[in-house]
Formats: sequence, C-alpha cells, structure tokens
Amino acid sequence: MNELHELAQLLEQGQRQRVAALTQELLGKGVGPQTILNEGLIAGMAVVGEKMRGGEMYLPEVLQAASAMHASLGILKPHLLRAGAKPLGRILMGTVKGDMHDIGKNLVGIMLQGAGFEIVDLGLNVPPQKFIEAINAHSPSIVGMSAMLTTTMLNMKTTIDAIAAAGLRSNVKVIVGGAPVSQKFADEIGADGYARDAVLAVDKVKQLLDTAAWSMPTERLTD
Amino acid sequence: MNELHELAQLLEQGQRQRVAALTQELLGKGVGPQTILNEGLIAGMAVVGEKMRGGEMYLPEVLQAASAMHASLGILKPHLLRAGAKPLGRILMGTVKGDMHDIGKNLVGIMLQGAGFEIVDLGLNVPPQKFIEAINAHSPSIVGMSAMLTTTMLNMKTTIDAIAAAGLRSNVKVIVGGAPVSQKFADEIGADGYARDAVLAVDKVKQLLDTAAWSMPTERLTD
Amino acid sequence: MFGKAPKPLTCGFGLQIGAGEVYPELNFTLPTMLLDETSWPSVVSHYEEIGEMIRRAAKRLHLPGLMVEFELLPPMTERAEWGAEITAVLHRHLKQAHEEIGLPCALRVTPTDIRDITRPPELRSGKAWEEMCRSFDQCAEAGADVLSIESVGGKEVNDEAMMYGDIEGVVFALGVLAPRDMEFLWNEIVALCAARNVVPGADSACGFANTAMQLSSQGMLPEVFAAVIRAASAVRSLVAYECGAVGPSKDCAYEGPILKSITGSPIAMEGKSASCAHFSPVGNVAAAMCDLWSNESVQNIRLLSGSAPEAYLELLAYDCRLFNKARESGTERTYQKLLVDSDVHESPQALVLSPESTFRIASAITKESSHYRRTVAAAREAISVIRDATMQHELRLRAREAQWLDKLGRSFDALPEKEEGLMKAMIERYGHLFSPESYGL
Amino acid sequence: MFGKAPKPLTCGFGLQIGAGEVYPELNFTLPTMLLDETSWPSVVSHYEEIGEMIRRAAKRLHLPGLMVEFELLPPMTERAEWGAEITAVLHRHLKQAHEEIGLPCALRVTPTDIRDITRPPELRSGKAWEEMCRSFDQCAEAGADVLSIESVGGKEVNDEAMMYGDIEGVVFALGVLAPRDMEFLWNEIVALCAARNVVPGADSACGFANTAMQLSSQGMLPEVFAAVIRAASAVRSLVAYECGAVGPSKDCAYEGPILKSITGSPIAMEGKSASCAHFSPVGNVAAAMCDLWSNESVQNIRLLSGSAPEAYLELLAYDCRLFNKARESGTERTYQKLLVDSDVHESPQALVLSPESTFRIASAITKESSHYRRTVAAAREAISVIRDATMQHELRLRAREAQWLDKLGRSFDALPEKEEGLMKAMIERYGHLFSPESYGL
Ligand code: B12
Ligand code: B12
Repeated sequence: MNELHELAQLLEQGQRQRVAALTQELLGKGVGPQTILNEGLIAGMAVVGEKMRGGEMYLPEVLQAASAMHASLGILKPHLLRAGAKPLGRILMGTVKGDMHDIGKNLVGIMLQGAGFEIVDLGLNVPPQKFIEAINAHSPSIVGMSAMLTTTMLNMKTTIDAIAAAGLRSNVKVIVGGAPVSQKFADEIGADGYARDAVLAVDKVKQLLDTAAWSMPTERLTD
Repeated sequence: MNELHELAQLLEQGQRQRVAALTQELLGKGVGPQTILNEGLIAGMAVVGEKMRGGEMYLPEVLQAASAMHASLGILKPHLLRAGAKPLGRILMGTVKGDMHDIGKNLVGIMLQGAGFEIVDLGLNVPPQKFIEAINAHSPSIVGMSAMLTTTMLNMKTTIDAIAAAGLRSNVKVIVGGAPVSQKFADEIGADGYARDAVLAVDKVKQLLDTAAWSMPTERLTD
Repeated sequence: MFGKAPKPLTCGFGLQIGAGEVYPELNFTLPTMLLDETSWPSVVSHYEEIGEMIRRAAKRLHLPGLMVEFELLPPMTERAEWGAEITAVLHRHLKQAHEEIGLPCALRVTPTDIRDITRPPELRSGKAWEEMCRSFDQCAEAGADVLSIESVGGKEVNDEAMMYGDIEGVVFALGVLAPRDMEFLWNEIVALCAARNVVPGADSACGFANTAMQLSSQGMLPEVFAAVIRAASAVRSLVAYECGAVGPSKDCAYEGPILKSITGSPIAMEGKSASCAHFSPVGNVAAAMCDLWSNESVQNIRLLSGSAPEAYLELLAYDCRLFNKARESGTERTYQKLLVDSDVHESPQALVLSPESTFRIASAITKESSHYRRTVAAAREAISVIRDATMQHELRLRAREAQWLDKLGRSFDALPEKEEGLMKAMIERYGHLFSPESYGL
Repeated sequence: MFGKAPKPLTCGFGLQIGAGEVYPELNFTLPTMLLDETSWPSVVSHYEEIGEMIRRAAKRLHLPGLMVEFELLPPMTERAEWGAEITAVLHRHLKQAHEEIGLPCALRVTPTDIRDITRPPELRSGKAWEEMCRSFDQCAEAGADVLSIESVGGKEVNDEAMMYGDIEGVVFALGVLAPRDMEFLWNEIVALCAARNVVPGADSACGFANTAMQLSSQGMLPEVFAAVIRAASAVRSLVAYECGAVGPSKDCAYEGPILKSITGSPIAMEGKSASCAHFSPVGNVAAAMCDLWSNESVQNIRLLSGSAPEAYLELLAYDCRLFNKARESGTERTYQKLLVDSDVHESPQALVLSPESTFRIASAITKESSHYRRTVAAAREAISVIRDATMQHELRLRAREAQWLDKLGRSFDALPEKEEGLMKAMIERYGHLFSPESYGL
C-alpha cells in the first residue's frame, strides 16, 4: 500500500510534521495502527538502520528520523494500547562514580531512545546508592553503566554488588560499556551484557529483553 | 696482605689452577680459612660483580671466575667447617610443565651456583608432582620456577598450591621468573620472590635467606 | 618542519624542545584498579616502577632526550597531595636519570579539568575550581616542569550540538563559550606558573575534536565534519598562547600544527604511536610538524617484552631516530613528504593536518580578530581545503561525505557576521546546558 | 630493497609478496590462562575475536594486503586437532575479509618444534616427532597457506656453548649439528607441503641468534658476540631453501636479509614493531629489506583503544604506508638509508643487518660450500664488517666490546679447516647434551 511506503520515506527523511500528519490521515482512513507501525514506521526505520550501518546516514539524520517516528508513535500509542500492544522497557543510564566521560553514555541513551525505549539518564559520576534509588523509583528493566577510566571501571562491579545487596539484582539486567571495558571484563563483574558501541548496544538490549510490538527491528537496524 | 690481593686478582682472571695452588700455599702459611675466604675470594668476586654490572665482564668470564672460586672453596671447605662456618642453602630449579624455554632457568641456576649455592636442576616441562618429590628428596631452602609462556605461567600457581597441599609450603621459599612474569603476578600466585634477570635473582635469593659465611657479597655483585 | 620551532624552549633538566631534535614524550596510566586510600600505596608503586623503567630504558635506547607526562586521574586532582606525591616520584627519577646518564629530560604534569563534575559546569568558582587550582599549585611545587590541561569549557554544549549536527551550536560552543573559558582559565594558570617559575604548556581541544574523531570512527559522524571541527577547535586552543602559554602543546591536541604555525611554539603530537590509547586516521601525517612524539597513554601492564609503557617508549625512540637522522642528513623534506602523502589521500581528517593545510587554516585564522570570526574562518578554510583536494582528485570522498561537505559549506556560510547574531537563539536552544556566569555572560 | 624480491610469490587469497608492496604480518597469542580441555572453548573464542577484529581493522585502515601468522602453542601441536581447529577459524575470517572487502591476504601457520621436550632431544623419531608431523599435516589441511617453524636442532649445544663463550662449541652447533637437522626436517616439510599444495615458508634461528640478542641485552654477552652469532646462524636457516623452501621467511628470523640476498625469496621482518614481544637494538634497520613487516606477537588483552593485537596492527599498517609511498614516489633509497643510518651507529647488532653488511656476509657464505665452512665464513665476515666500521669511526665500541671482537677474531681464525677437525673434541665436550643419531652421526 503506497501511502505506507510514503510514510516510511518521509520518516527516513526525518520529516516530523508530515509523518505526523500522514499518520493521522491513515488512521482516519481506517488503517490499523499495527499496520501503520509495521509497514510504515518499522519499515522506514529499518532502512535508516541499514543506511547508518552502510555509512549512508549519520547520527544527526538518524536522530531526525527517530524524532519523526516518535511523533507518529505518540499518535499511534493509544490505538496500539487498545490493540493490546505493550510498550518497550525502561532503561536506566549512568556514568559510574568518579568518571566524567559522558558523551558515550549519552549516545547510547539517544540510540536506545531512537529504538523506542524510555531512558532515565542519571548523568555522570553516579554512586551505587543513586543507581539503587533510581531502580526503586523507576523500576527499569535494564540498567546501563558507562566507565571510561581504568580506575572507575571497577565501580561497575561495586554497583552491581550493591544492587545485589539491595535485593534488586533479579529485577534488572545490567549492561556495561566504555573504552577500557571488554566482554571478558563484563563477564568477570557479573554484568548481563556488553557492547562496543551505541549501535551494538541497541542490539544487546533487544536481545536481553526479547522485545515486542513497538520495537524498531533493530536486528535489521544493526545487522 | 698482598698475597690475598693476588688471590683476588687471579680469581678475577679466572685462573683456576693458580687460585687453587695459592689457596693451598696460604693455608700452609697458616692464614685462616675465613681470612682467605673474605679477603681473597669474596673480595675478588666482589670486583667481578661490579665489573659485570658495569659491562666490563660478561657471563663467560664470570663463569670462569666462579669455577676458580669453587676450586678454592673445595680446598677451604673442610677448614671452614671446622671453623664453624656453614654452607649456603640448596636451591631447586625447574621450568614448569608445558614449557621448554630453559636457557633462562639454566642461567639463573649458573649464576646462583657462582654465588656459592648448591643447585638441583629438574630441567624443563616439570610437573608439580616432580617438584614435590624433589623437595622431599633434597629438602632445598628455595624452589625456583621458570615460565616463558602466558599459557604455562599459571602452572607456577598450580605448583605452589600442590606444594602447599603436600604440606611442604612452609619448608621452602618460592621464587619465580620468566618473560611474561611480573612482581604483581608473583604476588598474586603467592610466590615469595620475583626477579627480572639472573643477576637480580641472586640478590633476591640472598635476601630471602639472609646468608652467611660462604656467600659471595652479591649485594655488591649486583648493586 | 618536525623538530624545529621558531620559538624553541628549554625546560626541566636541560631539555631543548623545537631546537632541532624530536624527543619522545612518554605517557602512561594505571591498570584496572580502584583508586582510593586502600589502593594508594600500590598506586605509588606503579609510578615508582615506571620511573625505574624509564631510567633503565633511557640508557638501553641511548635516548638523546625525553619528556615525561603525568596525567592526573580525577581523584589525584581533587586531592592535590596525591597528584603532588606522584609528581615528586617522577621528578626524582628524572633527576636521577639526568645525574647518572646525563639525560636531558623534563616532566609535564596535566591535572584533570574536574570543573564539569556538576552540570551545568561551574567554571569560575566552587569546590572543583578551588581543588583544581590547588592541584596545579602543588604539582608545580612538587617538581612539574611544564603544566598543561585538557579544559572543557564549552564542551557541554558542543557535545550536544555535534550529535545533532547543529553547526550554529558547534560554532557557539567553540567560538563563543570555549574561548571565554580559556581566557579566564589560562590567565590564572599563567600567573600561577610565573609564581612557581614553571613553564605554562598549552591546552588541548581533545574534548571537542577528538570526541568528534571518535564519533566519526564509530560511523556516527561524517569524517568531513570531524575534520572541520578539528580546524575550528584550534581557535579556542590558541587562546592559551594569547594569555601567555608558550607550549609545548599537548600531545592529544592534533590542532598543534595550526598552533605552531601561528605562535612558533613547539608542539607535542601523537599518531600511530598512540595506537594504545585510541585509533586514528592520522597515524603518520600527525608527525609532520612535531617537536615531541607521544603515545598519549597506556596502562602499566605486562607485555611479553616488558611493561606496555616500555614497549611504547621503544617505539617512540626509534621513530624519533628517524626524524633526527633525516634532519641530520638533510632529507627531512623527503621524509616529511612521506609522512604526509601516506595519509592525506586516505582521509579528510588527515588532509587538514598536512603542513600545507594547517598553514592555510592558520592564515585564515590570523586574518580575523574575534574568536567567533576566527572559528568560522578556520572551519570555512578547512572546507575549502577538502574541496580543493577533491577537485584535484587527491582525495576521494564517499557520496554521503561529499553531500555533508556541501551541507557544511552552506551552514557555515549562513552564519551571522558577529556572535551577537547567534547569542539569543543559542541561549534559547542550549541555555539549559550551560550557566552564563561561567562565561562572564 | 624493502618490498621487492627477485623471486616474489603469491599465496592465500591473492597476496603477492615481494612484488613491490610491503604488507603487515600480524601475530598474536593468548593472554595469561591455562590451556587445557576446560579452557579450550575460551581459547577458541579468543581467536574468533581476533578474526573479527582483523576484518574490522582491515577495512578501517584500508589495508592493501595482510599476512596473518598463527603460532601454535605446544599443546596445540601435541594435539594436532587443536591447532587445526584454530587454523580453520582464522582461515574462515580471512576468506570472509577477501570476499567482503577484497582483501588480499594469507595465513601462515607455525607449529611448535616440540622435539626438545626430551633431553637430549630426539629429533628424527619418537612421539614428539610424530605429533609434530601430524600437526603440520592437519594445519595444512585446515587452511594454512604457508607453513613455518622455529626449529631447535643444535640448540641444546649452542645454549651451553654460548654461555661459556666457547666458539668451537657454537660453530659445532650452528655449522655441524643445526644444518644436519635442518636438512632432515625441511626435506620432510617440503614434501608434505607439496602433497598438500601449501607454500613451504622458512625457518628461524630464533633459538640461537635471538637468545644471544636477549643475553646481550641482559648484559650477559657482548653485543659483538650476538652480532656474530646472528650472521653465522644464517647458514643453518639457509638450508631450508636448499631443501625447497621458498619463503616468506619467519619474522623473528633477523637473518632474513642475508637469506634474501642469497635466495631472492621475500622475507618477513620485525623491529620496533615487535616491541610488544621483545626489545631489540635493531628497531629500524630491521625494516630495510623487509617484504612483510611484523609485530612478532602480543597477547590478546585490552588496551585503551581496543585489543593489543589491533593496536599493533594499526602501527604496522602505518609503517607499511611509508614503505609503499616511498616506493611509489621513488624515494625508497632515501627512506631505506634513514632506517639503516638511524641504527647502525648505535649497535654492532644493527650494523650487521644493514643491506651492505648482509650482502657482504651473503657473499662470504656463497663462496664456501660446506655448512661448516660457510658458518665460519659468515662469522668472520661479520667480524670484519664490525672491524671496518670501527676503523672508519662509524661505530664506537666500548673497550670490553672491542677486546671481545679481537678475541672472537682469534678464535674463529684458530678453527680447523674442516668440521672433522672439531668432531672428536666436541663429542667429548658436549656428547652428554645431544644424541648423534638425531643428526645422522
Ligand atoms: C574525548 C576524551 C576526553 C574528553 C571527554 C569527552 C566526553 N565528552 O566524554 C575530555 C577531554 C574531557 C577527557 C578528560 C579526561 N580523560 Co579522556 N578521553 C577522551 C577520548 C580521547 C575519547 C572519548 C570519547 O569521547 N569517545 C567518543 C565516544 C562516543 O565513544 P565512547 O566514549 O567510547 O563510548 C562508546 C562506547 O564506549 C560505548 N559505550 C560507552 N558507554 C557505554 C555504556 C553502555 C551500557 C554500553 C552498552 C556501551 C557504552 O558506546 C559509546 C558510543 O558508541 C578517550 C580515548 C578513548 N580511547 O576512548 C580518552 C580517555 C578515556 N581519557 C583518558 C583520561 C586519562 C582522561 C583524563 C583523566 C585526562 C586529564 N588528566 O584531564 C580526564 C578525566 C575526565 C574525567 N573526570 O573523567 C584516558 C583514560 C586512561 C585511563 N586511566 O583509563 C583515555 C583512554 C585517553 C588516554 N589513553 O589517555 N577525555
Ligand atoms: C629464544 C626464544 C625461543 C627459543 C628457545 C630459547 C631457549 N633456549 O629457551 C625457541 C625458538 C626454541 C622458542 C620456542 C618457542 N617460543 Co619462544 N621465545 C624466545 C625469545 C625470543 C627469547 C627467550 C630467551 O631465550 N631469552 C633469553 C633468556 C636468557 O632470558 P629469559 O628466558 O627471559 O630468562 C631471564 C629472565 O626471564 C629471568 N628468569 C627466567 N626464569 C627465571 C626463573 C626464576 C626463578 C627467576 C628468579 C628468574 C628467571 O632470568 C633469566 C636470565 O636473566 C622469547 C621472547 C621474550 N620476550 O623472551 C620468545 C617467547 C617466550 N617464545 C614464544 C613462543 C610463542 C614460542 C613458541 C610457542 C613458538 C613456536 N610456535 O614455536 C615455542 C614454544 C617452545 C616451548 N615448547 O616452550 C613467545 C611466548 C608467547 C606466549 N604466549 O607467551 C615469546 C614471548 C616470543 C613472542 N612474543 O612470540 N622460543
């Protein structure tokens, strides 16, 4: 259906207004929200993902497309809910205590947001206690920690241990990353996942909570 | 007394026969064995040590001097024993299981021998059990292990643990070395000492068993 | 030309920088470990071990000279005594090396810019600011010969603007905010150095341009964008010199060649030699004008030969032999050309670092007076440098890179004549990220 | 000249070696860990990780070509399946790199010479010998493009002789025992390669000359002795070619340039690029004639940029860009001269590796016919190379080094005309260390 194809293209071009408008129009025409989501938004973001991987699209453009998608999602949301689809998980992000390198963490957050997740950013220099409080306050499904210094990366372990001590470990999955971090290190400190960059981070998250309905097909986005 | 000074010089030149002869001669003249040892041999080997450090003498020459010293020591030994001096400790050396790099280990053994220690060389590819049997058989005061591969260095730990399990850990001091080994690693596996090269290895051994009488002054030899 | 700077300088134990020879600048850091009271003794032992290694290796490698950099980690800055203690340790070893083997050497100390621990960062007062000043002072007292910093004023806005590809925001961060902070910060540092009789080295745009370089290497930003930010970032780094800094510039300040051709001060650079710290598309060309050749930093861990810092020191030593032999034999032009030509056709980021390009960018900068206009001019010149190379088929850009180059060209041409024209919009767009007081606004 | 060999060869996925370009040869090994059934899965994952890294980095660095070496660790040789499994993993990744980005590449596999697990070593039969043969065969089947080895025949005597400075013993080991083993061993390897249609690379005198180099760097042996052993060791390495090996020689075979000027086959070399594996006084000069430029080996551990193997691959890539750009621009002679002159005045070990010196040593070798006389001739020529340099004040030797040079001169002149003249005495002196049957004696 070529209006859906048009939606996908507008999305890819990051045309926020026109994407929103066309979404409304389609709903008006009685096109199902799930159809719009799958054949319009998801299809569009899939192309975005491929283009990013191929170096045909860069972060600024991806962010535009993502914001257009969110405009449309905002409109579809109530309809989807009625249709019984459930939103993606919530993710807590923070750079660990003692570390002020935050752009990497921010980037991961943004990409996850682009993938339809809800992000709670605790900022930088975040002590274990603050992570714990935030887990209690926001009950996220995933906690993401960033560390860029050899002398702060062990604070990821400290934090994981503190979360466990607080009896919350089973409530969340923990992913870690940062320049000095490796899969081996992630395993050693008992994290559930590691990713080398923001794009792979999205893969990893999707993999950890095999997500449903509203997800962009980041498998495609990042293969 | 310039005959002792002569002895020292002959030693330095590695003149085995003449050193032996002069030793006899001095004893005949009633010079005390301790005096001959201290003012002749020890003084001579001290110069050797300095020269080696300063790049003025190399291994082949040091080995010649050492053999001359041993010739003289052989003669002095009974007299020293009567004079109540006690021999230096015995040292077990081996390259650990899985490793065939042995020249470093051999070199350490040779230098320790030159320093007056008795060496029991277990060769290469030595399994923990063999170390344990040798400890029981030779009751050494020190066990030296060499490993040159990242994939064999942990056999040093295995061996130390096995020695402990056999209830022999308190009987011996353990020193380790080899290209991939570091002080940090030595500490981690519970060794008593580490040295970067053969010369420092002698220092380390002397330090571990603060040795008496027959020792060459390797503090000087290696400062 | 590498090794020669119009304004050479001598520091530490008779180390002459930019007077003809290129010397290694060795950097190192701690392995994975916690840094606190409990671990402090082992922290010190790491630096002791490195100090001993340096004395041993300097002799083994017949080093003609050596600069050592100690980059403080945040806790060592917050607790001035800690940074000073390590400074003293390294100073002691260099002194000994100088006495024992006559090694000309010096110690560069780089406290951490910890002012962005609060967001928005409080740059001109407050706890972090005071701790940082104490750190500079005590490190100087403890034996630092050169003081440097990788300052972050404006970064809070630049990070965001870069990610969204907002040129106005990038220019506002690099051309308006950053220079204001640099001016305030470096007047303080220069005064402090004068009081302590220490050399005020220079600053690094690491937080701006190297972040961009990393982003592009991750496929997040086009290389042309990173290249343009590199050029533009030189203007804020230049401010340090306007305040009295004399170099040598920081190794991670790849904008160094631009600074060198404007100020004549010697520069430290890093390229393939810093493959332990981060990868880059400028491995050889970065060396074309260097006076110090650095490895940026590597953990003090064990390799098969010895420690990682010693392994990288050997690399630096042999690279420096080539620079110096080339000069000695009068073939430095040929060698420099090799360093340049081997990279510039592979990447626009390499292209803008060539002596030719950096000279063009430098002239574009000096033609202008305000920091804002200089920033824009530097960026525009970088763009035309890349354009020219593509037209002469000396550089092939992928389609998307080429489109971005045009996009950038248009955006930079569309900028207002004066920063005033940007202020209002920027404060609306980014006001939540920075505090005007921190920039005297 | 680097990059050009009279007898270039093509192997693997279209990798042309010695045809003009110099390519990186990447080496890597496991981090500190036990190697047994339990750890095997994680061993495999290390090599998988390295394989992926290679594909990523080859693209990032625009590599024009790449040789990868897999050096088996002893258990991987004893258990042929293990070595073959890793060989297959790396082969798969190279195949993929070739298909995806058209990377010309090849895989060199080097089983361990495990025959000296018994002392005296049993070289021509027995368990170790059979395991080693199986390892060669299965690695070839699993995807090796080139097979090499660092063989140890004669080492058991050379180790001892070197330490005691016994020239007769060294010559007996290098000129009598080693060549005999090489002949036996390489006839087998060449036959096996023919059957499996794999390139018989060459051998390395690592166990002789690099041990000497390390000993001298530890102040145990004079540098001149190590330099002479280097030259003399070329003769036993040459035997591989006499049996049909075609190169590329092993990276750690610093005698490569001598082999290249005699055989015309391309060589792999390592210098400063191998600072991760061992230090050396030949960091630059080692590159003067290389066709492949290697890092010898580094553990797969994490640095700040990425993995250590990736960090060293970046270094190799940029060094190779310089070689190739120099050739392309016709300035290779100037660059080669820089590489040579920057080292040869610092160390006799560097001196004997210069193109000029290696050519002289090569001619001295070819003038003689027996392995014994060639070994003596190579050593004598190395001695006069060093003498000439000292006389022309191009090399300054410390007093003790100079004395040793004379001592060596005398000892080598005093040697008998034929090996027969040495046999009896040597068998008396070293008979306890080696078994005659292993050498067909
Ligand atoms: C730019 C930079 C800075 C900038 C900050 C940039 C920023 N906004 O964060 C400035 C100049 C401020 C800076 C300061 C310092 N830095 Co700095 N910095 C860098 C550099 C060169 C690049 C980092 C960067 O911006 N990369 C770009 C981003 C996009 O990539 P990223 O951060 O790696 O994040 C990606 C991945 O790691 C991953 N990821 C990151 N987090 C997470 C989290 C999760 C959950 C997941 C799944 C994935 C993930 O995805 C991200 C996006 O793709 C690195 C070098 C390096 N090798 O990384 C040094 C580096 C990290 N810094 C270093 C040092 C020493 C410092 C200072 C101490 C220097 C000083 N004395 O001033 C200070 C300390 C600052 C502090 N208080 O923490 C060292 C660390 C050494 C060590 N001991 O560990 C490094 C390695 C450089 C070096 N080798 O010297 N630095
Ligand atoms: C020469 C050499 C060989 C020779 C052997 C020399 C010999 N006779 O032992 C040969 C060619 C046989 C060889 C073989 C191999 N080698 Co090898 N070898 C080397 C090399 C280049 C030098 C070693 C040497 O002779 N040094 C000279 C001696 C005098 O110094 P040393 O051994 O370090 O010993 C001194 C100190 O370490 C210390 N020390 C040593 N032991 C002890 C013990 C105690 C108690 C103390 C206090 C001190 C101490 O004092 C010694 C004297 O000063 C090293 C590189 C390096 N970085 O060391 C690689 C190296 C050790 N080998 C290596 C490899 C991979 C191998 C092989 C697997 C290669 C192959 N596929 O064939 C095989 C395996 C052999 C085996 N089965 O174990 C790797 C190890 C990689 C890893 N994963 O750990 C290295 C590091 C080289 C590299 N980077 O590739 N090797």
